[in-house]
Amino acid sequence: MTWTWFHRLASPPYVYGLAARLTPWFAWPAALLIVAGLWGGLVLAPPDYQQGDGFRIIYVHAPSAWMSLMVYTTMAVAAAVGLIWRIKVAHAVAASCAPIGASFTFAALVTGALWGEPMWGTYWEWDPRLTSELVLLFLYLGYMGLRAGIDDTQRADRASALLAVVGVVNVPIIHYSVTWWNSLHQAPSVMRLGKPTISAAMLLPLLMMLLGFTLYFVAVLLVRLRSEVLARERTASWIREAVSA
Amino acid sequence: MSTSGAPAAALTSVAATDDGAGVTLTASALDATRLALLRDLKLAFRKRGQLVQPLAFFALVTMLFPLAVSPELSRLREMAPGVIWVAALLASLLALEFLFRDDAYDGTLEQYALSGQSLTSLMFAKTAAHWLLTGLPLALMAPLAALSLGAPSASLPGIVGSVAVGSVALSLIGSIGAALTLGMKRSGALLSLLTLPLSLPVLIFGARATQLAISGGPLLAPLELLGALAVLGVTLAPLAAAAAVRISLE
Amino acid sequence: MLDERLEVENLHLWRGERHVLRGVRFALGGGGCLEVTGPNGSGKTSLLRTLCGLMYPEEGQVLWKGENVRRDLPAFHAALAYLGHEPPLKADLSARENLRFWIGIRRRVAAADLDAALERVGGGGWCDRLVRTLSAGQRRRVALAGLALLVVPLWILDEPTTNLDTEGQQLVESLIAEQLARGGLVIAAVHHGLPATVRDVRRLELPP
Amino acid sequence: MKEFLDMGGYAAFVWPAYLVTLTVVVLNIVWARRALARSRAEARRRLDVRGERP
Repeated sequence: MTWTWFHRLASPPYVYGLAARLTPWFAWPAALLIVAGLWGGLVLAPPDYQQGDGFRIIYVHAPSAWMSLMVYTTMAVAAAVGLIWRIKVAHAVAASCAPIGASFTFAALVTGALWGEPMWGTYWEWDPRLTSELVLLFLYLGYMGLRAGIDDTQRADRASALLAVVGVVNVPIIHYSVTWWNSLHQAPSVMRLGKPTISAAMLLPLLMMLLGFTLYFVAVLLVRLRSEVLARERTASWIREAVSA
Repeated sequence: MSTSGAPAAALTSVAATDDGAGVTLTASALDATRLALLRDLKLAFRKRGQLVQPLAFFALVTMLFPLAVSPELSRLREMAPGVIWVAALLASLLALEFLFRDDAYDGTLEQYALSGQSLTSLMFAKTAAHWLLTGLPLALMAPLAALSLGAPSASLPGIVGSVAVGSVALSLIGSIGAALTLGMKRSGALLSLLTLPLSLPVLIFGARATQLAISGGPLLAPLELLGALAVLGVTLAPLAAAAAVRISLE
Repeated sequence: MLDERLEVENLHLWRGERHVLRGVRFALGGGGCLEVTGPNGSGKTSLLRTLCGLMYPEEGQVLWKGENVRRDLPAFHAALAYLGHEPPLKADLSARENLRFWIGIRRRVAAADLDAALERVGGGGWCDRLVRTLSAGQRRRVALAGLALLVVPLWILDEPTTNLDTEGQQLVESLIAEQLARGGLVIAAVHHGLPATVRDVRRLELPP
Repeated sequence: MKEFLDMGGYAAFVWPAYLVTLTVVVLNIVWARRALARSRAEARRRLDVRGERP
């Protein structure tokens, strides 16, 4: 009995319908939270005592960076589930994650650079976090490249899932090695800022943005998931209803 | 018992029991791994041309730097670790494309997957062959490159050691990428996109060890980290490569 | 317990948008031979590869001795010899070296047995030449020698007579006949049907 | 308002950062919807080919 929800979640028609029904429940709260977070972050929050108004980049940079990691983790977990139990829906989730994650990793890199110029005096700093983020972008690109290179969906699913799992094992090692490397080559000229003291008026919009982006991710994922599920399904019985609607 | 029971039993007994010499007929996993390794080595020596290519590539790349930057030994010495490691990484990558290609074409991989032996240990054998044929020669060649870049002769043992250990990890990581890109027509660029980000830790620790070797510092810490990566690779990479090969055969 | 038996239940396989296998079912006991026929693209090779456990069917299962082969693939593979379209040979090794490695990975084989097998397929004269210098028919014969050396209960053969002359085809017949007489099983995909001398052949015709 | 747009002198960095992120946010929505429309058209085409839709 405990496994019925699991089996239902593995059934494409059920997931297709469920995804369609759930999307607005994530999309609208996400929109509200993001708008409120923007208002709070851009207007209500006071300027940082060190970084002035420049710190406001955090309200887009931190959520993007959070997305890049969270989406990769989601992708790897879904990929592992698909690989182990041969569940098509799980592969569909993993495949849906990649373009979202890649685009937000890109956003995190660009916003990080735009933040770096006024704060460090350079757009690009070989800082462990930015470097890891760059590697993460390559991991996403590799995943998408591998998928694109294999014609057969089933084989593409399994090969890319294996890559995602190998990648997720490596991410901590890469991050550790980059941090280790960075500690050897501390550039003295760059101005290092202490952690800004964050007041509630600063923190609350940030939390709203983080939650808003997460809900937004789920909403976009659900839309993508429907298209990926459709692409993997060949038995016509339920598709006829799905596409005629 | 069905009518065919007797002959069937006879057949099974042939496969399962000892022959006259008192040895089992089935090959042990160790035998299988050894033979797979020997086969790859023998094949590589039949095609010596391919064997030399990564080494020539390595020598060529290290030669480009003095020409592109400056012939000043003091500047080259500073760059030497990076040059040696980037060149070794690319040379190892170059040889990876051929790691499984022929085996996939002629059906050897299929026979490996259907041999009843552990595909993981057969993949280990293939990776070991790759290392013996590229990683080890690269490590032995690294002193030449290092000397030409102004490294002191006292640093050579450290350089050989770091390249030898690091290239083990490179071969293992590469075997996963090579297995994943099996069956693609133009896999070279994708193979580097998959393999290079994962090789980053090896590059970092390896270059650091080489740097310490040149400057005469204690290089045990980065060497140990390289060793840890190699050990982790030995335990996990053949498993992943075997899974990738199975997927490519589906 | 020792009764070798292959049962196939309701196999459905999809490749992309193509429904390749549509409910294939059969059972084959010791000493049984099944020939799989059908036009090009009807899924003969896919069926054989699915039986081997290389491809995963969407539905249905393959049972060996009453157990799903997926439960213990290595044990099933140890009982199985599969010959695909192309003989699994390395062009840069001699016929003898090829056999030594290919068969040696699976079982210990004495040099005398190797010689006997090569002699049997008519390779006495050319077995030390590199495979790249051999003709397609000779390569096929090397693969047959390997098949004979494996001594396993289940043979799965994809077009075993391709490229063979009349004498070579007779060789395939006698090898299959011996395997059946030993109580082994043979499943062969064939274009023109197995020669009439192989008796007791059951036929599975795949629709186009 | 002008003061707000000026962002304490950081306008050249703050606004592009917001612009890039919001572009990514919007593009993801557009891409996802387009992918779904494409998959539905593809599914319809498949049904037509098999003659399962009148």
